Amino acid sequence: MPGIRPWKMAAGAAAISLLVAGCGGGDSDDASANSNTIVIGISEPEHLLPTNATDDSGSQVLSSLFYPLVEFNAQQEPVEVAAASITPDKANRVWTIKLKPGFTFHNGEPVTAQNYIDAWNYGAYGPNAQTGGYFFERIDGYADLNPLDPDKDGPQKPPAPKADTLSGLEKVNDLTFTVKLSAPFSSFKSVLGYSVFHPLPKAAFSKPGVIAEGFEDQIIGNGPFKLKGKWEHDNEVVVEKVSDFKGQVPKIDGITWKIYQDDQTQYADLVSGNVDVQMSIPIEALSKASADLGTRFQMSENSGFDFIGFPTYEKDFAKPEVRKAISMAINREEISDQIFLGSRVPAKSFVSPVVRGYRENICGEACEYNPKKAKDLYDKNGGPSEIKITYNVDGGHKAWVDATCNQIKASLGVNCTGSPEPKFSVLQQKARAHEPIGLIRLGWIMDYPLMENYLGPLYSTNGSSNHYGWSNSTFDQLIKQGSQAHTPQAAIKKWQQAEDILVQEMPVIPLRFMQNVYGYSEKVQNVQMDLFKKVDLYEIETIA
Amino acid sequence: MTDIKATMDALPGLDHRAPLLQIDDLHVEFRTRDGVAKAVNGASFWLSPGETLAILGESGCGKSVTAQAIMGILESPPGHITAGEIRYRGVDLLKLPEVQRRKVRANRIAMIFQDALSALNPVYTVGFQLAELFRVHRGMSRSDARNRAVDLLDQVKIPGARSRVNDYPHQFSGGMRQRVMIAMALALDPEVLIADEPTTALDVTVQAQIMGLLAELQRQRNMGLILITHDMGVVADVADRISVMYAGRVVEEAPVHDIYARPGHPYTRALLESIPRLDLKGRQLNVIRGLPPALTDIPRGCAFNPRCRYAKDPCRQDPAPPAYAIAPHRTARCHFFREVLGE
Amino acid sequence: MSDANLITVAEAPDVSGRSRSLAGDAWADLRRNKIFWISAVLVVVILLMAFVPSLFTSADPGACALSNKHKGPSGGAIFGYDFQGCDVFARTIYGTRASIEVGILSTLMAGLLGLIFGLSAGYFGGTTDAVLSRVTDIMLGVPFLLGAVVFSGRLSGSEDDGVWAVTLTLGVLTWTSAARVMRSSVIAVKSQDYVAAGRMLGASPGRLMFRHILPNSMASFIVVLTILLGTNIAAEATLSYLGVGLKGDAVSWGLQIAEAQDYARIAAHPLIWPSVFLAATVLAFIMLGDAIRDAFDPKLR
Amino acid sequence: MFRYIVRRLLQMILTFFGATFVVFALMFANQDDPIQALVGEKQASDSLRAALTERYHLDEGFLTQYWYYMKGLLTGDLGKSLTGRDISEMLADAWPVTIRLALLAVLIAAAIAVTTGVYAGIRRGGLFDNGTLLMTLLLLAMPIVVLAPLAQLVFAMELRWFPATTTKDATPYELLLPAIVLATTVIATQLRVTRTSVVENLRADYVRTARAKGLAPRRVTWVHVLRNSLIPVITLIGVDLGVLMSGAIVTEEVFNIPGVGFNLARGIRTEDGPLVVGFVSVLVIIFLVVNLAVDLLYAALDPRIRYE
Repeated sequence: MPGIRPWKMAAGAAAISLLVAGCGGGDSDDASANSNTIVIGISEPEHLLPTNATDDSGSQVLSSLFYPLVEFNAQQEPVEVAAASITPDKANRVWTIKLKPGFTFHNGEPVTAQNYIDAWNYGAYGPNAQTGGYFFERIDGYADLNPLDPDKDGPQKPPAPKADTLSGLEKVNDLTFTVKLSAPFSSFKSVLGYSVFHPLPKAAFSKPGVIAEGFEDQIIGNGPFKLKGKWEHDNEVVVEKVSDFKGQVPKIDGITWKIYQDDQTQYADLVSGNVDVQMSIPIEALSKASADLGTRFQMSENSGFDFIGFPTYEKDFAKPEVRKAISMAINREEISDQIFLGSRVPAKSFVSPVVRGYRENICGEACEYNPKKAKDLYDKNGGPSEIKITYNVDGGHKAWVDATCNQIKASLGVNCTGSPEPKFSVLQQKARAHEPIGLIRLGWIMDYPLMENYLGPLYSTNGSSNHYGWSNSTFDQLIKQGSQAHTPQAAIKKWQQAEDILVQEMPVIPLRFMQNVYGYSEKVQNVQMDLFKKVDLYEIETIA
Repeated sequence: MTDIKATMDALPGLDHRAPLLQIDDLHVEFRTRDGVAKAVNGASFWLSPGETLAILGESGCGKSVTAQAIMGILESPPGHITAGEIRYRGVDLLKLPEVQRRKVRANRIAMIFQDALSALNPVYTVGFQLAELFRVHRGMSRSDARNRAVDLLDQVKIPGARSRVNDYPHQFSGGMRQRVMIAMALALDPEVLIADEPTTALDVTVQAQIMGLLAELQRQRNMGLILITHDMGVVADVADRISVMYAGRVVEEAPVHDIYARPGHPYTRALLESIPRLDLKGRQLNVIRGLPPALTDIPRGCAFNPRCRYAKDPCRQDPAPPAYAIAPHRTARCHFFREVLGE
Repeated sequence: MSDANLITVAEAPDVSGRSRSLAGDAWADLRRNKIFWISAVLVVVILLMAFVPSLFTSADPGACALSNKHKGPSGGAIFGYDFQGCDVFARTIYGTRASIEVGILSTLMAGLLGLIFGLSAGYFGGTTDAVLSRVTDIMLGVPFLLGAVVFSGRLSGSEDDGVWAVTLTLGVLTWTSAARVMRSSVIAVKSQDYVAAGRMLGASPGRLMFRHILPNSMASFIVVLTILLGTNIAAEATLSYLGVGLKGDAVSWGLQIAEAQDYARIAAHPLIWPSVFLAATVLAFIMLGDAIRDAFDPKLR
Repeated sequence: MFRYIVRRLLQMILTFFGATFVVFALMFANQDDPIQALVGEKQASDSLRAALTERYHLDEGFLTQYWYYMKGLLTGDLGKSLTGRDISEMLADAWPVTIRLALLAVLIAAAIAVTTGVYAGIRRGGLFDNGTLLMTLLLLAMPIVVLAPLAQLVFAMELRWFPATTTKDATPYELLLPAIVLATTVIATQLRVTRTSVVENLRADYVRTARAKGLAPRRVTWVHVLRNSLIPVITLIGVDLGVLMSGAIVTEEVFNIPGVGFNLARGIRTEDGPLVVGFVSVLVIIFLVVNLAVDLLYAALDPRIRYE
């Protein structure tokens, strides 16, 4: 072989591979360039099967593909949409749901009561491991589908479920079914607004109780838009208008849900006009957002709530006075202004302003910034000399935790450090194991617009997100009484009494209420976002 | 080939009647962080066609530097030619632009290096390295150049040249490698061949073969050969004339037989006396006292004076001794050459 | 050649006539090298900043007030304030220590591991080489992120600032490149004549390895290590970005840079200053490494 | 040669199992609560926990889990990720764009590093040499978490030379900016090694010979010196190719490229063992094949090396 050849061969091979690489990429279709369709940025949905899609992105995409039973009006009261009527019996225990006639799935199947029953049974059945399964827990028979693990995380496996369908669901006729709850609940209609309660067509099931292979990637709904092609994972989900939709008809012809991995990246595309709506603009971009977007940069309220939980099981934080003192050491307004640039609102209550029954500034003095009083109270009650706030780094909490710590340091003269954990699950696990991780950064977004959806999961003894171990039997009692009250008004009374206990006890420090911070391109108008962080797909329109 | 030689004659000032190669008062110094090392301090000699001139001296006396200066491959920096002339057929090579200088190399003046293994590029076949000359200088096609390479290997008597042309340097034995070097040097029919210690790295029998080959090829082509060596045995056999260098100067220049019979410089004398001889077997060998001087610090006057048994006051004073013409075609730079010759 | 006088004139090896030791030579060389002095002074200043930060600033790096957010330079804070309203100059000075500790220690660790693996693999060859090279391959196959998350997560105690965890993590994850370079240099050097000569003279394997092979294999190795020093100081920032870096109220250039990067469009100064210090440090160490290598490498003289 | 390749392939199999074992062990060690990671910040219900634990053998010991995985792997079944997607399908989605990105980055890096490295080596100690040293150091000192967003900010958002983001169907032009960013992470080392190697080779005797042959300096450098100097650089480039494929995590995230790095990062974040091990397995195979290719190329570049 002549001396020079191998090297030339190598160079040639490299050049060829580059050429091949060059041929690999095609241009993305430019169909949306001047048509009546828009691009909305989302994250990769975890799932698109309604009972498994509990993340923001998944339920946002579902809102285009499905038509819900109820939606909420400006007063956060549920209003029938796909349902003709939803009526309880006297005891608020058996609810009768009548569907509007004439609706079909995208594959032409008519929407019937059975479609709801099948979908809900599938979602509630424990072995199907649907992340939204817990929404069905109020329905009679849920316990039989989800036997409890007798020894929690121990070696014993939970017994097999006794049933595979919810005994509380009963079909009356093709357009009517009843839901029997295991306990009376006057506000059940509000719960039905969540995306897990969407129906599934017969085509979804390969046999009863089994979802067909590949259905999720080509999901079929009953909504104003249908899937165009397949769900292209990590890339996009394209939907187009259903031609003869019976319900409210959107003004746009289609949506490309473009999947982003990072908010800052998405913002770069929003500014460059590659995406029409960004639903959450990252705080790092906020100070330039007005300049970049002008009036196309908007905020509106949503249900998010930031707070810090105390490890009330630790002696250092056992006294409510110490907890109040720390709360008073924090200047909420300054953090809202400087860190969040006004995109979050100081919180001085324990439930979000978006739910009925919210009372402004219920927390009173304990949530007012008063460093002098805070220090007196703190010193008098022997607060610890070291405070640690643990947070998960994957959620972008470092900036405000550090700022909060700096304020506590300055106000109380104690040392305060922010302690990062890589993931929320680690933080949660350490909290549950009562490891000494100090104060815990927490947050909550409601599933349905009721006070109870904050008070129950966050503060009651067995609350699913009570990670900090506070327990008060009077409080638990009041929550239960509220849920079983005959009217929503009566329920709110009880729940407000419960909130009063929180004010005295301060098991957590309310910090901020979140807002939708969104922006849109020059191509669209009438962009509105609701409490569930979703874009209103019926109002949005393109500018011709 | 002749037509190419003809275009080469376009060298400005080329005069076929002028001496083949003439070096005049060449000065080379190395400017390093440790100071200026004066490697060559006024070397002068000439070379005629068909003649073999041996340049003799210890390591560091400036032989190789002189050779590299003639070739124009002195590493610069740190090497600088500060004065002197190198005339090839009347053309001062030092004044030529680099592009023309490059055409002189290998075409008119070629060089053989001491260690053929490191002097050949390890990652190319010898065929490639030979053919490269024809391709670059003659613009030959790949296959023509290769055929010429095979011819050359044949000429230097490498067995199985046609297959060995595709071998890499490390696949040859030491002697064969040196033959490849010779082939490379002769490829473009140069008129001057500089061989820098061509046989030092080889064992004795191979040395003789290589020297024989060189002599044979020189005769065939009527080349001028400059043989750089510190081996007086080699010199005696093949050289016509000898230039002895010490500390960057030619201290004695003479036809080979004269020098062996009657050295005219104490250094030459000392070199000869340090050779063990059969007829003097049993006597103590005369070794030269001391070490050659540091080139950064050459003694005043005659550079050899600290080691010289003839040295007297004038030897320690500047200027250095001039080249005394002690016989026709014979010079020595020693104030006391008569005493030296007389002994 | 009738009289066969083939014995040659005695060769004198040392042209210059000096006869100092290698270290002496190197020092003589370094003393005259401007680059050496510049980088050495820089390194000394950096080390002073790392271990006696109070020499440079009297400000408290932990005293931050949001009201100063992104303010420009003023009286005490000559570099201005960062996003949290902290004094950028004070934080940059105090950040030196963690950055330098992480950088130097992790590079030393990677260097040591690389040296042991590379030298043994290259020197012994055969099965040893195969086994060690396979181990290196396996290590290279582990994604940096996974290794970082796992090692840092497991190594860090909950109380300390995480310097040791970060150091060990970076050391364990970065030695492979040093090992590979060392191995190939050793293989190249091993076949050189002087090693064969040493072996024939009966030098022990240890002597061969450390007196003959190692010094002659160091050039590329040192280059890789000096670069590693720079990347490791910077990698600390990446680990912090992933949430497995330094913890608590630790101050480091990496943390500063990672944090300021988000606001580069609004205020560049909190990003620029620690970056300048980081670049200057890396530059100083690389120049110092180059100068020392050049001084000790006889081939370059 | 043939025997050498066979032996290397056998060693590759061992390495492959070693690497998957190590990664599996690391994932196992890192597993806190994958189910919670899947659910997010709300509490996972008991029945969900039980069902997922059963489905993914999460309550089994490490060796049992590894055995299940290997069994699947050997029958060509890479399994499903914890989110229920087929891992083989995810691999098919993610690999092409990452391979194109990494190749482009390596080519950019090698082209720049070799040309600049050679010139810096020739003009050792000169302005060009020191200038490139300074430039590479500045790049070196910039963590990729800073460099990638800054590049996007400056070149995409402000100057608009490149698109700010791309997709998995990106054209080479769209991949150019991320590839350049990625290349900067390896350019410094490649350049320095090239430079050192060139400096050493320029002193070699064969360079003197080449000059004595009357060759132009350009030919001496690019034909004689370069090929000798490339030998250590090629090894480095081979390693870098592997590093770039797994190391593109930040770059892929910033430029929205749903490739291997992104999937790996997500898998690690969500403690998705099967996903991570699946991706790493392929990564290791590619890495080993590239290494073998590099070693063979090594022999082609340096005839003194013979494999048997």
